Parts: sequence; structure tokens; C-alpha cells
Amino acid sequence: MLNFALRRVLMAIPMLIFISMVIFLLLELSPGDPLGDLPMTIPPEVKERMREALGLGQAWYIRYILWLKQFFVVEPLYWFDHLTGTHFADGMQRIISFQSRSPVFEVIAQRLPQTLTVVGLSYLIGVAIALPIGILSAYKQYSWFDQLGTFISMVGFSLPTFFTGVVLIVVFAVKLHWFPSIYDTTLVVRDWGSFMAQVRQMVLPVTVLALYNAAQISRFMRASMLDNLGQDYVRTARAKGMSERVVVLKHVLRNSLIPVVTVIALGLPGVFGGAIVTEQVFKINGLGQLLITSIYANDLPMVLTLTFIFAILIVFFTLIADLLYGVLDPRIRYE
Amino acid sequence: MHEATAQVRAHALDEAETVAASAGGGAAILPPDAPVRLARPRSQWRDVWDQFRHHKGAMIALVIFTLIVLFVLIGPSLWHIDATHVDIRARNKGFSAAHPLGTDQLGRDMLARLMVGGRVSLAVGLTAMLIAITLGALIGVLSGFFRRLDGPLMRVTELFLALPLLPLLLLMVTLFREPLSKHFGPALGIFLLIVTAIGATSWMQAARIVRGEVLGVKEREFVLAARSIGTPNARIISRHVLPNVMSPIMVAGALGIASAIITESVLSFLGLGFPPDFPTWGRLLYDAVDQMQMYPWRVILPGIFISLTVLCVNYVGDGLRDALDPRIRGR
Amino acid sequence: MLDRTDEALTRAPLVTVSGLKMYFPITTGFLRRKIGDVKAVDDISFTIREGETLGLVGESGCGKSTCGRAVLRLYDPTAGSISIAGQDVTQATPGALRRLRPLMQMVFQDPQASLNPRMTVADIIGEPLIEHARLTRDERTARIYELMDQVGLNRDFANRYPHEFSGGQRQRIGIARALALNPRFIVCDEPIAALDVSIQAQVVNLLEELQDRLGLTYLFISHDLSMVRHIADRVAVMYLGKIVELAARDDLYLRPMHPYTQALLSAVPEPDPDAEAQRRHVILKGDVPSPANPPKGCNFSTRCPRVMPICREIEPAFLEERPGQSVACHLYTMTAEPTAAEATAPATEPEPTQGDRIS
Amino acid sequence: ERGMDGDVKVLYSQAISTMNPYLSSGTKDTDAASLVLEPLAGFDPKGEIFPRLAAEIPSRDNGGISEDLKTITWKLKPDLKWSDGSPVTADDAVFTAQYCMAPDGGCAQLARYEGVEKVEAVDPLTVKVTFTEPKPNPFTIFVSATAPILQKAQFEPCLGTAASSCTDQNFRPIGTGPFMVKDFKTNDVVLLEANPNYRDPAKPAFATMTLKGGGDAAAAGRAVMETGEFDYAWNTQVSPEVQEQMKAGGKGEFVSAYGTLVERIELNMTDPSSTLAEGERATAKHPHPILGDPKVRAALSMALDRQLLAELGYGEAGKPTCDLVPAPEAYAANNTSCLQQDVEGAKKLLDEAGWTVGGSGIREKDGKPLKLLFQTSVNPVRQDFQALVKQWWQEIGVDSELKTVDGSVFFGGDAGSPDTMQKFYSDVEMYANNFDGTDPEPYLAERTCNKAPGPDNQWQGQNINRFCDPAYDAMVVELSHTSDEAKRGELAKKLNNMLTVESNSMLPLVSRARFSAKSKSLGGIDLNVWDSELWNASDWFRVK
Amino acid sequence: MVTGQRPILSVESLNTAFRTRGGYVHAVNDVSFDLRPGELLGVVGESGSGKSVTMMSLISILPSPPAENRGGRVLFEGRDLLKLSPPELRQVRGAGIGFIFQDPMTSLNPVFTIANQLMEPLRTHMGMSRDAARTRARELLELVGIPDAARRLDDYPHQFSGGMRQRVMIAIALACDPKVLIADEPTTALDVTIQAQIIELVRDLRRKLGMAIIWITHDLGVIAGIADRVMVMYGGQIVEMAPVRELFARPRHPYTRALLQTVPSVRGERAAKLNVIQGQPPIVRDRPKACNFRFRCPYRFERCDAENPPRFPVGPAHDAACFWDFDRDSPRLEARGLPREAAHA
Ligand SMILES: Nc1ncnc2c1ncn2[C@@H]1O[C@H](COP(=O)(O)OP(=O)(O)OP(=O)(O)O)[C@@H](O)[C@H]1O
Ligand SMILES: Nc1ncnc2c1ncn2[C@@H]1O[C@H](COP(=O)(O)OP(=O)(O)OP(=O)(O)O)[C@@H](O)[C@H]1O
Ligand SMILES: [Mg+2]
Ligand SMILES: [Mg+2]
Repeated sequence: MLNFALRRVLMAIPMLIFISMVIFLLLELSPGDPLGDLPMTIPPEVKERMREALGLGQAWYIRYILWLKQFFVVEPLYWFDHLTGTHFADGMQRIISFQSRSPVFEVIAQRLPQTLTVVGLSYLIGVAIALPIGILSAYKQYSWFDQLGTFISMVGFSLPTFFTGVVLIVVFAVKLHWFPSIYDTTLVVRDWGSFMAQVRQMVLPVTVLALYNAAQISRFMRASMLDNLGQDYVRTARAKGMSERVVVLKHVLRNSLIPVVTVIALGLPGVFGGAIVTEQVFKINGLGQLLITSIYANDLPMVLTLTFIFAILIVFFTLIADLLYGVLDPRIRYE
Repeated sequence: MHEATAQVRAHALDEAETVAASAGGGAAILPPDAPVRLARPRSQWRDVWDQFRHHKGAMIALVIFTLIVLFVLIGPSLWHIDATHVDIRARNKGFSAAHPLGTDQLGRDMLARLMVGGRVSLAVGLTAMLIAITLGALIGVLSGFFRRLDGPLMRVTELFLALPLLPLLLLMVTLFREPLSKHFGPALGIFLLIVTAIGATSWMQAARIVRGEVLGVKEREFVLAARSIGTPNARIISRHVLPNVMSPIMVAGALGIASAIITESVLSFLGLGFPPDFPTWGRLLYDAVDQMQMYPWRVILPGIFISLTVLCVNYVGDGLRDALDPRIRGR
Repeated sequence: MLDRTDEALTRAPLVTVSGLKMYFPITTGFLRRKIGDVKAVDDISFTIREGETLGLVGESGCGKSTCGRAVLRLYDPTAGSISIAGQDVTQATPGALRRLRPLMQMVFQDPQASLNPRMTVADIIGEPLIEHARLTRDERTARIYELMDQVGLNRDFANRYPHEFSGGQRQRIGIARALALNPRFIVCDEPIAALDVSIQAQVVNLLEELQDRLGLTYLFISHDLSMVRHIADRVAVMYLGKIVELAARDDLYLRPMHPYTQALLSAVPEPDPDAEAQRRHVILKGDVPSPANPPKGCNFSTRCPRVMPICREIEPAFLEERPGQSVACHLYTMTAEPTAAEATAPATEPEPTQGDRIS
Repeated sequence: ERGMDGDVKVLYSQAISTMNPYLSSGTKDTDAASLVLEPLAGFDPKGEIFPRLAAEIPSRDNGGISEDLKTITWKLKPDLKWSDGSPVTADDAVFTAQYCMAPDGGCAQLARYEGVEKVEAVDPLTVKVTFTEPKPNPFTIFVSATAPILQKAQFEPCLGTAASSCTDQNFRPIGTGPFMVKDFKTNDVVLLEANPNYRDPAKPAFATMTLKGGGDAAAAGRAVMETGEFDYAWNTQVSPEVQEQMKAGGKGEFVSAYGTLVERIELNMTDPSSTLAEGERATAKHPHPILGDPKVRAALSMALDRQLLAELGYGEAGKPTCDLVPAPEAYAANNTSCLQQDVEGAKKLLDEAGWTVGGSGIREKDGKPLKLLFQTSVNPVRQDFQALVKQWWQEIGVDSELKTVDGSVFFGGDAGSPDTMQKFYSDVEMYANNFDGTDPEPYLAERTCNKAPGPDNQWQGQNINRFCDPAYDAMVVELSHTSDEAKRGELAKKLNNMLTVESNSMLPLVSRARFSAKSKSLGGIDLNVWDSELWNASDWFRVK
Repeated sequence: MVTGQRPILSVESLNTAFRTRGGYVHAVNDVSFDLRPGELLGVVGESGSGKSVTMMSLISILPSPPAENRGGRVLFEGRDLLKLSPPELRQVRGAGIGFIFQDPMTSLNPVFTIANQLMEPLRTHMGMSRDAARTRARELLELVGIPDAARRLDDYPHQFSGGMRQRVMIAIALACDPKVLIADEPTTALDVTIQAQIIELVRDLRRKLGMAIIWITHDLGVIAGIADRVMVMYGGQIVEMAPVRELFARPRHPYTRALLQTVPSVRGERAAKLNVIQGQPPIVRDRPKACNFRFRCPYRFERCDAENPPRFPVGPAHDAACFWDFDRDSPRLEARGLPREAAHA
């Protein structure tokens, strides 16, 4: 198992470098300019000076290699220094965002909590709703509950979050004043009051995202449960005199979870990528918002770093999914 | 019930006779004067349709879907108001005889816009979905079937999953908008651009699912049987593998239509979509979101059309899946 | 090698297999280093004469199917050579192999799994015709009907799907498909294992009739010893990737020489309560070892009731001990040993040693 | 009394990425920085200059501006303190100029320092700026929120290439303004607190300010007008109906003021046809085959109903205009000739020009249809305008094909993209632009022949429609030598008319106001279009 | 042979049907039999004859829908199992009647350890502590002859071979000392050498524990070796029931006779041609109104098409559902067979 993981990790490295190069070229070739939002009154010479100050004058491969060095050498060194108090990275140029002229990783670190709390929590809640719904719809296949579940998840799937999010805001923030429409990223949970404030501001975005995730995962769960309910070992469990609860929630569930867990694991990188539209709608300035504003501003180092981290996560979670399969299913063991 | 018994009996008799014939010795196997009947196998599509008709949900969905298609195809030739005609005096009107579904902020007729918009949305949804699942199925099948391709193709899939969509789209539009417009005219050119853009960025899920499924089907004995006959791989895939992985492809397709319609609206929102005088459902929905409180029907109507289409496609897909599966069909 | 029947003696071998090995690699480590092999088929040789049926029996997992598939080059064998009707199968290029396919066909164990559920009977039987014969549609339809007649399927069923048939009928479809190209050699991989007793007889009779009429040659793989006794002319017994005994049918059933063959035959229950009550069984201990990790020496040494120290050290050679009866066992090579003499005596039920009985 | 009104919450629909206005020229960033950093002088809502750190505004009368217009001398207020308590001196100003003009610093406000020969500290409270040429309008350097004074002590290590690695300085500049940065999260939120060393001990009334960024105009408006979560929202431009609905929320009101921002349609005077060789496409080499005819241009202008456009698109935040320079009063030509739609007149002009109505109702000449490609950036209002304009032009027999381009590309100026406004690979395009400060001279000077974007200048010029008239160029030169206010006004109006009502090479549509939302409980708002919108945050207070 | 004792399990006119898309399938029709303590009742019949469904109906373990009970009684320890409440039924399933299923490969839950699966019924029905259950689980594994039982407790099913898995299934069925053990083709999926091991094991266990066993198989050889009495099923009905020797010596139903003739042997005479039961087993779409076997029967005459034969007594403890009297080689004269209620007696 360890070997398997190791091999996959090692194989992933050249591939990730290749991915990063593709992304770099893609960004390089796509139109737009980091100085795009400058007023038109700025003379061309000034603009050219600014471009050079951003390091845009060099050939693309030099910048790419520089970025690779910064990503794989300077940044890790810097964090190492940060933790141990050493000074290896002093004087080395970190990856700097064009837009804010600050180290990209610092901004990402700043954004991570928001994204993780809101998007991550909504994913958890989505999973937590999806599993029981999936289990119940499969156990009572073709019942009204099952039919309704199918209907709602299809509708949920076909409505964009820019629509459902605004509906929720209009109803619960504007009309009922129950929840705020804007997420306050500066809120620090200190006491009960601020905790409640945090909960209140998370309700709407989390709901929107959780429903969206739940719609999909519940479908998978249902299919998987149906597969397993017909298996022979279920009959064995019943023949042993186990109650339906034990049969369904122990025997069938554990088996059904195997494929679903991998689906869930593969959905996780999306959490880090952020839910761009929802973050936009609720002004949760998380990673999704960071990515989209950086793309608009053609903030190359930021976009490159973010997408590359995202790529790493995708590759990593694919690996995790493979390994989880082995952990959950004793039949599959990697030598 | 008598009928049922009669059938069983007839069946059993058939059976008894043929078996008796075969058991009866060499001579009985090939009657010398056996007329070679050249009756052509009956059309399978008839069976498929017969089964499909019995799926209640699918039939209702098919009827609604047909209605929607008729609405967008024939509608504009019956309802003569131009979808892009601006009538300032009739802005923001509610339901009325002149404008049965009201008008928008420029006084354009909503009914006409929904009809014309539906054409584009449906065309985009269906075509993009087709491209995505064709691509997904192709890659999935290749990587599931050929061990050596599996690694590289799955890495390519991961690569596509990791690509930032927006810059990619911007790049595609920049590179191809003009040549395509020149070749196919602005509307068709952009249509092609959009459907390939959506298709090219949404096949990955389907590819993964199909691959998993192919890995299973590949191990089934009938594939080995085909190999023992000497069927080349290409035909093993087309004849034996593909038909047996149809159902996940259908599911992916149904979901694909929904996401293609939505993606199209996001593209318009980003300026990568159709020219602004080209209404689409996604765009109508997006445009009206800000005014949702004052003119809720302007959001609800396109929303209903999108959801209805997706639901219908999903149920039709369900029905088709059952109908295409002879095992279920036989029941 | 001498064959019992004069008739068979005159016939030329159709299939010659020598030194066939089929290993499946086991890999590990992060460089996917090969650490060993599943020795599914480990150095076996035999010939099948034109018109003959060779039975291949053995326990589950001993490599019967692998052997059958390798003979048809559905797997690329690790070593050894196979020739069918004088044509080398092991070395054939893909194109040449495709041209050889009509010569050799296969009938599968699970009639349900080996038929594509989405194809009609006519399509299934017609597939080899499409692949190898240039026929018009009508000619093809005619041929399909002819084949259906041959295997006793009602022509009206041509448009039905496999699931609409009983197991026996499905197996007929599989046989018709195998017959479509007029093969000379058919590998039957447990064609009756999935069928009901009452249906098994139908299928076996059909195979026998076809052989008589079309002069087919069979490699009949089965673990049902009684059926093999019925259909085969000669029988090979496999254990853990190797043939341990190969003999003419009656010799094998009347005078099994290898202890494994003896145990196998003794384990088959008799449908006669009186006989059963009297009969003493050789009950083997334990399971078949894994082919990935076969024991040293004789493969059967871990379960053999008459194991000797040498068995755990040296692999016995496969030698012809009696005319037409070859066996791989040290009992016979070491003629000095008393046990060997005892075992050579014709005995249907050799006396098992005491410790090996559970009773 | 300082700090007695607690917290004030401001929402910007674009998030603030830095507090250093020299490294970003986004309005959101300069606005935010203006709370902390101050220039020597600023503009008030009337567009008049007033002293901020300076004791008084230099003029020829008080001797601050030399006779030859080549130097300007500023005197600082005495006893000014940075928020860290250290004194503000002329050295800081000198340093600021050095900082921005450093060769590879990438200063975004370099235009403000254009023509500066040297900056010197005459004494601790006096700064003297010398220009290379006479400068009729010397109020660029150190004036307005785009050119504030930095603290030398803080920014000293950040000269030149080091500018971008000074994250802490850029995020937390030390200033003289009413607030100082407490916490800065880039592209998200800025937390500010009152500056204890602010020169007016009674101000600001608010102890803290939260400046949140992100979202869109509608959401920003909603947060102030309907849910009341925020006190002030910047640029809440939404459709007039939505404005009405938001007002009904009862929590706030909209504030608006007109500046120089004009939504216009530019008519391409050169041929953008893709059949031309790259490098010649949309350049002066090939005049536009259709729009080269002044009659056609006039007809296109006459077909428009600017009144309706303003009303539909902007409501309270827009008024129809025929001018490129609609303000300030001294420079505004106040043309009204185009405000009346005249479809018949337009048709007649086209007839005269030889464009006759063809079979499908579209005019043609020599078998060529009168068809135009009309592009603009993605924006709901612009798309509505496009639809309306298309229809009006259709009525006079002009067909148009609409195209939209993502704003970041359209305005991005990337020489590699065919879709930028500068490349102008279409027949007509619509966008809005304004000028900085109150003097239109540089703005008008951008329309000379040699400022046309083209391959030789990497498409960087601002003469978007490639208007080229030697008389115009000559008049621009004349303007640059004129210092008399009244004369300057006359010249500017003439130039304006040459571009608009006379040649119709550009069709101004709507003069757009700054349009923001404020909570009813927020007092002291005086919307300023000439400078930072937060220019008087020190005067804001909570209405009790 | 333990005769004359009160039956431990007694089934009266059991009927089970499946609801399918094409209508009902009557899988069990008026099945009546009883089982005496310590007895081994063999059940034979071809595939689809209703052997499994009958036995699963006893403890109501068929999924419903599609299965429906259509009447009958199953008396076990004086209670009708078909009328029990779910908890009572579970108690019987776990502790009263053990069940071994056909396919050892799929009948164990792949993701739980053997110990877990073995301890489950012990803890639920016997209320054992974790430790006690584990000890008992080890004893059970030893009982069914798994070497090194203590170590193998924590293995997963896939680590066991087919024969060992079937042993584990037997251990699970035996866990709570059931009075009745139902084995549904426990050796069909196994090799002959392993089958011989399992049969030996069951013989052994029976001697040690003395429970009554119902053994389903379609291998007449296995039946001949271990059964006391044999019940032959066809088309969802019992067509013949007799003590084992009697059945092999004097089969009195044409199906049984044909079945005994089709089987080739490894020892006896080798037939030149195998006997064939022509035709296919029926699908019973309706409660039978005529003999189900008539289309395949060489003895068919008019009465077979008109009536469904009841079980006629043909010898001591021997009955057969056929209108043909093989003793006299003529159609049977009796109008009625055994009364339904008495059929099991
Ligand atoms: N593709 C493969 N890769 C690795 N091992 C294999 C493969 N195919 C078969 N084996 C192994 O080879 C051995 C022989 O398998 P084979 O299927 O030939 O047995 P068999 O005698 O046909 O058994 P059965 O009676 O169950 O069909 C088994 O241990 C099996 O696990
Ligand atoms: N879930 C079901 N739905 C419909 N019919 C069923 C179902 N399960 C069983 N049957 C039918 O009930 C009949 C009896 O099946 P059963 O499984 O009892 O046969 P069996 O004698 O055990 O056969 P085998 O020897 O193959 O195990 C068959 O005709 C079968 O088709
Ligand atoms: Mg096999
Ligand atoms: Mg069964």
C-alpha cells in the first residue's frame, strides 16, 4: 500500500510539472493584460515601464522557470524559515501577485479559512444530507420519497447557484431580515454572540452549496445502495436474525459507501477551488473569489499558483480516492 | 390467466419438439428439404419503442419534451413578434393579450424571446452534450479497454480537470472567433465555438465513469468470446463494449444537457457567448435575476423551461435506458 | 505413444502442445518490479488426434481454462509451442492468427456471460460470419438458420435475446456460434458446468452428435468426472498448473495411478445409497496451494496421502508408465519402493493411509 | 468629537488590492488610499482646488507659480504629523516624487509626474517643482488622491524594483489622513481606525471604518438600501427600475454627481476589414469605406434618441449629452443639437449620400449593404443600448451585427488580442471614458493624428476612432501654449465640437454620474467626482 | 432412524408467489412436509423447481415485494412462523433455524472480518459479552475444521478459499445452536474434493450435535450418501417423498425416474448415449390446474391435462404425485390422494 502510494506520488511529479507548463502557456497565450484596469489616460511609455517592473519583459520560459524555482524552492524554504526561525530564504524573491504586490502564498493563507469554513462545511453538510436521502430512497425504491428525491435533485441540478443564491438573499435577508446578505470575513468568534453571528452569516451560502452538492451525492448513494441491497450477504445477515437497522446501516451501508467515498473524495478538491459563483453572490472572499478576480486582473502569478495548487489537489485526491478504496475494501489490497 | 397458461404450453411444446428433433439422431438435425426461410430479423427499434411506451414517466417526459421542441421550433412561425424588436412603450408589461408572457425592460416580447432563446439553448445543450459524451465515451473506452493507454489518458483527464476554465475559454474565443465567423457566418461560427468550448471542457466526468464501466465489461466472457472469433478490437468495442456501457453514458448525457445550458448562460455573462441580440434561456434567466423582486416571472419562466427540459431529458434517458436493455425489455 | 483404439491410432494428431507455460506476472514495489509469477499453466504437453476428445479435469483454479485459452492464443503463452493442423499458433502474427481463427473455436462455461445480452441470437451466431466469411445478407441469414437447425434451436428464436432462453438453449447458441466457421477443433471450457443435470445430458449428446457428423476434435474441460468419462476418449488430470496423469479413458477410471487422481475419483459420490454407505472415501486435507507460490518438489505433496520425503524435494517427471498412461509421481519412478508396486496393482479404490481419513 | 460615532461600513463592489496608489491605478485602490494618504491639494465637489497638506494653493498672484509657468512652489501647513507622530516635511514630498519617478518602480501614477524636471525641498516646509516646459496646468504632481505624499522614512527601502516586495508598506502605509490601517486583507477587506495624530482633533467622528470589497453593484446597493448592513456603497449603478425598488427598502438613499464620464459610440474612421493585411488593418492607410462619409456619420447620430437611452439605462444617474467634455462648466460646450432624434432627416441624408434602400429594407450602394459591426464590453446596460441602437439604425436602413467582449479583454489593451477597444477591429464601438482632474487639455490632446493606435505604437494610443484633422492638431498645440482661462475654455469647446457635432466621428450618448448609495444614518456625504469619492471621510458622522 | 417422534418443523400447504412485470410466478404450490428431530431430509429437483424459495419462505426471508405469501402454516416449536412479529421472527432466524446459502463466495459480507460476522448473532441472540462471543466464535471455527482458528478470526472472507468460506457459513448457521439447519446447495459451488470434506464435516456435526437438517441439492449422489429421507420437487410442488433407499430402489414419479437415469457415473457401466429428459422446466404462471410435468412426461394421458395430481401413497412413508401407477403399469384408479392436511404426516 505504501509502495503503491509512493509510486503514484513519484509518477505524479513529472505530470504535475507538465500540467503547470500547460497552464502557464495557456495563461500566457490568453488575451488580457495585468495592466488592463489602468485608466486610459496613462501614456503608453508609462505602461511599458510598469510592465517591465512586473517582470513581463522577459521571455516566457525564463519566467516559467523562475516561477518553478519560486514555487518549489523559495516558498518551501520561506515557510521552513517561518517555522524554525532560520534564514535560508532571506533575499530570495517570493512569488508576488501583480495585483496587490504581495506574496501570493500569504494571500492564499489568508483566504483559506473562509473557503474551508463555508465551502468545506457546506460540503460536509451536503454529504450529511445526501447520505440519508440516498439510503432511504434506495431502501424504499420507487416510493414517493424516492420519486420526490429524484425530482428535487434534478431541479436542484438544473438551477444555477447565481439564481438560487439570490432567491435566498431576497427572501431571507431582504424580506425577512433573518440572515445577512454579506459575509463578514473579519468576524472573529470570541463569545456566544459572535459565534451566533458567524452561524447566521454562514446559513445562506452553506445552504445553497450544500443543496447543490447533496443533489449529486444522493444520486450516487442511491445507486450504490441499490446495487448492494440485492447482494447475497444481505440475505445472510437477515438469516442470522439481524434487525433491519443492522442489516441496512451496518452491512449494506458499509459496502455502499465504498464507491461513494471515492466520489466524495474526488469532489473535495472543488472545495479548495472554492465555489466561485456562490462566493461572489455572498461576498465571501475565499479562494474562488480570489481566483476569479485574479483572472480578471490577469494576475498571472496568482492564477498560475492557484490553479497549480488546484491541480496538485486533484492529483492528490485522486490518489487518496484510490487508497481509500483499498482501505475501505479489504478485497483490494495494493501489494 | 388462460392466455398465460396457453403461452406457457405453446412455448413448452415448441421446446419439446426442437429438442426431440436434435436428440433424435443425425438425420433429424438437418431435414433435407428444410426450406431456408430468409425472414429478415424484425426491426429492433420497434421493440425499443414498444418497451419505451410502457415507461410512464418517460412517455410523459417525451410528450413534454416534444412540446417544448415544437414550441421553440414552430412557435416563432406562429407567433410573429420579433424576439429582438424593441418596443419602448411596452416595457416591463405583465401578461396581456398582446404579450401573453409579458415583456422585458426594453419591451421585447417574452414569449418570442423564450421561443427563440429555446432554440439556441436546446441546440447548444444537445450539441455540446453530444460532443462532451462522445469525447468522454471515446476517451473512457480507450483508456478502459487498452491498458497501455489507461495511464496517459487518465492523466490527460486530470490535466483537463485542473485547467482554469476562464482563461482557456478566453483563449479559444480569441483564437477561433474570427476564423469561424468568417467561415460559417457570425451566428453559426459562434455556435460552433461555444459548443466545442463547452464540450471540450466537460467531458472528463463522463470519461471517468465510462472507463470504470468498460473495465468491468471488458472482463465479461462475451468479450473473450468475440476475441476467440477473431473480431478485431475496433469492432469488439463498437459491438460489445459500447452498447453495454450505454446507461452511464445516458445518465452523463442527461446531466450534460443541464450543465451545457447553464454554462452557456455563464459564457454570455462573460461576453464569450452569443451576440447580445441572441436570446437564450440561460441569458434570459441571468438578465432577470437582478429584477427578480419586481418581475419574478421573468426569472421563473426561463428557469422552468431549463428545469423542465433537464427533467424531461433525464426521464426520457431513463426510459431509453430500460428500452435499450433487452433484459428489461423482455420482462 | 500408443492409443487404445486402432481407429484412433491411425489418425494423425491435429493439435500438438508441447512445453506450454502460461505465467501471469505478479509485480510490486514502486517500479512495478516483477516478484514472481502465477504459474497458471506450468509446462504441459499433449496431443489431440483428429476426431478425438481429450478430457481435461482438475479442481477449480488448477489452470484448465488458462490452458484452453492459451491453446487458442487468447493469451500469449509464456513458453511452449502449439500447432493446430500443422499451423504454428504460438508464432502467428495477428493477421495470420485471424486467418487461423475459423479453424479453432471455443465454447464457454457460462452461457449467460458469454453471450452479449444486447445482441439477438441471429447477431451472435452471425458475428463470426461477418468477420470471416464474405456472404450477402441473405446467404448469411441462410447460414444462421442452418446453424440453428444443427444445434436444435427453433428458427423462430432468431430475433430473441439471450436472456429469453434457458441455460441449455443458451449453450446451444454458444455452440452454434462456435460451429459457424466450420472449425476442426473446439475447446469446450466447462460447457455444462452451469447447467442443470437434466439439461447437461442434452448438451453433451449434442456435442457428441456434432462430433460424429462433422468430425470435430474437442478439448473438453470439466470438473465433472462422470461427464468426462462419458464424453472423452482420453483424459488428462491437472493439478496446480501441471498435468499429473494422462491416460485413455477406461485406463484412467479403472486404474488411476496418481494419488490425486485416485482421491478425485473417490470423492465423486455415487447416486446409490447402498453403494455410498459401503464406500470408503479418500478425503484430502486442506486446499489447493496458490499457483503463485507452489510447494517445492511435487505440487501435490502438501495434500498427498502417500507423500514421501523425496516428494517434497524433487519434482517428479511426467513419464509413460503403462502403454498410453503417463503419470508424474515418484511412486512409480522409484520402483524399489514397496508402495509403488502396491499402487500399480489395478485397484479402483486404493487403501488410503490411516491418518488421512476424517470419519 | 473624534471616534464617538463608532464604526462605519463601506462597501466597494471591487475589492481593494493595495493601499499604495502608486502601485495601482484602480479607482477602488486610490479611493481607499485617500483615507490614509493625502496630497498637498485636492479638488472639491465643484472641481475647485483646495489645500490639504499645503497651507495655500500656489498661484501666480501669491508667487507660488512662476511667470514662465515652469515652477510651482508649495508651502506645507506647519505642525503636520504622520500617524506615527513624526513630523511631515518637504523631504517627504521630494521623496514621493523620487519614488514614483524611479526608473523601474512601475509607478502607476507616472502620468501625474510627467514633465517634471526636478523636485527640491527649499526648506522643511517648502517644496519646489520645476518642469521641463511651461505648464499651464501645474496641478498634477502632489494634487488629488492619485498623487499623495508618502512618508519617506517608511518607504525609503522601497525605491525602484524593491517597490513590489514592500508588502507591509504597501498594505499599511503611514499617512496623514483621518484614518490609519489596522488590518489589511488584500482583495477582501480593510479595517481602519481613526488617526490619533489627525490635524483636526475633532475628526474623524468614526472610530473605525470597515472597507469591504467584492460582489456586484446590485448586491452593494441592496446591502445599503434594503438590508442596511452597510453605510455606504460605491458605484451602485443598477437599472432605473431596480433603483426604484431599492429605494422602497427605506434604509438609504442614492447620491449622484456628474463629472466628465461620457458613454459614447466611436465611429471607426479606418477600415477594420479582416481582408486587409495585419498591420494595415484599422490604420490610416485605409479610410473606412462607409463611415468615411460625413453624411453617413451624421445620419447615424440623428437616428439616436439619447434622451431615451439616458432614461432607460441610467435613470437618475445619467443625462443625454452631445459633448465629449460635458464639464466643468468652463469647458463644457453644452451642445443640444443632437438631443432630438430625427429619423426622417437621417434617412434623407443617407439618400443623399447615395445609399438606397434595398430589398430587405437595408440600404446598399454599389451592391454593398450598409452593415456595421458594433462591439462593446459586457455590461447589461450596454447590451440594452446595443439593442436599442441596432433598432434605430435599422429604421433608417442600417444593419448592424452586435458583438460583446469581456471587459478585461476589451479594456485590457493587450496588443496580442484582436478584441481590444484600441485595436477597434469593428466599425463602431461603445464605451465610456473621462478625464482626470478638471483640465480637459490632455484628454483632448489624445485625439491628434499621431495618437491613433496602430502597430507602430503597439496599439497604445488613445485616439480610438483614428480621427485625423490637421486643423485639430494645430489647435491642440495652441491650447498647450494658452494659459488664459477664458481662452482655454473657448479652444476646448471648439476641439470638442470638431470631434463630435461637427464631424460626428464620435457620438456622445450619455453623461454618466457617479452613483453611490448611502445609509440614511450616515451624514456628511458630499459626492465628489473630481477626486476620491471618500475625499471628506473625516467629515462623515452618524445621524442620530 | 428416529421415526414416530413429533416433528420439529411442520409445513402445511405453503404457497409463495412472486409478482413480476409479466404477472405472478407461483414458485411454491401447496407444499407440505415435516421434519423430525435429528433427521436429514434431502431435497432434490432441477433448477427453478422451487427448492430455495420453499425453504426461504419458512423463515420469511424472501424480499417482499416481489415475494408474497399465499397461505399455509409453518409450525416450529408449536408456533406458526408466518404469524410471528418481526422481533420474534428474528429470534427464530438467529437461534432456532440456521441457514446456509448456496454461494459461499457472495454470502459473506466482504468488508467485515470473520469474527465480526460470527459474533453478531451470538451477541444479538445469546446476549454474550464481546469476549465470550469471541471465544465461542473461535470454538465454532474449530468445530467446522478451520486450522489455526484463533489467528484466522480477524481475516476477511476474501482471504479464505471457497471451501473454507462455506465452513464459515456453516459456523455462522450453527452459532446459536439451532434445532434445524437448512443447507441450500452448500456444496454445489465447490470442487468434488472439497465437497467430500464438507459432507464429511456435516455428518460429523450431525453426530455430535444431533440437529435436524434439510439439505438441498441437485446431485443425487450427495443425497444418496447422507439423506435419511428425500423430497423431490418439480414446478414448485413436491412430486415424490420417500426414505432414501426406497426412493433410489423404487422411484414412483416419472420425473424422479428420469432423473435417476440421466446421471452418468464414474464407476458403473458407461452408457453409449445419455438419457435425456426432454424439454424445459415450466414457469408456473398460475396455480397449477394440471400436471406440471406433462409436457416432458412419457406416461402422459388425458387425466394429466385435466387435473393436478395429488400425492398418492405408494409405499411405506412413500408418496408420489402421479396418476400413473408404476406398480401396475397402468393409470391410477384412486380419485384422491392424501388429504392435504395429512400429506405431511
Ligand atoms: N489474467 C490473469 N492474471 C493473473 N492470474 C490469473 C489470470 N487468469 C487466471 N489466473 C490464475 O491462474 C490460475 C488458473 O486459473 P484458471 O481460470 O485457468 O483455472 P480453472 O482451472 O479454469 O478453474 P475453474 O474451474 O474455476 O474455472 C488461477 O489461480 C487464477 O487465479
Ligand atoms: N425474485 C424473484 N422474482 C421472480 N421469480 C422468482 C424470484 N426468485 C425466484 N423466482 C422463481 O421462483 C422459482 C423457484 O426458484 P428457486 O430459487 O426456489 O429454485 P431452486 O429450486 O432453488 O433452483 P436452483 O437449483 O437453481 O437453486 C423459479 O421459477 C424462479 O424463477
Ligand atoms: Mg475455468
Ligand atoms: Mg436454489
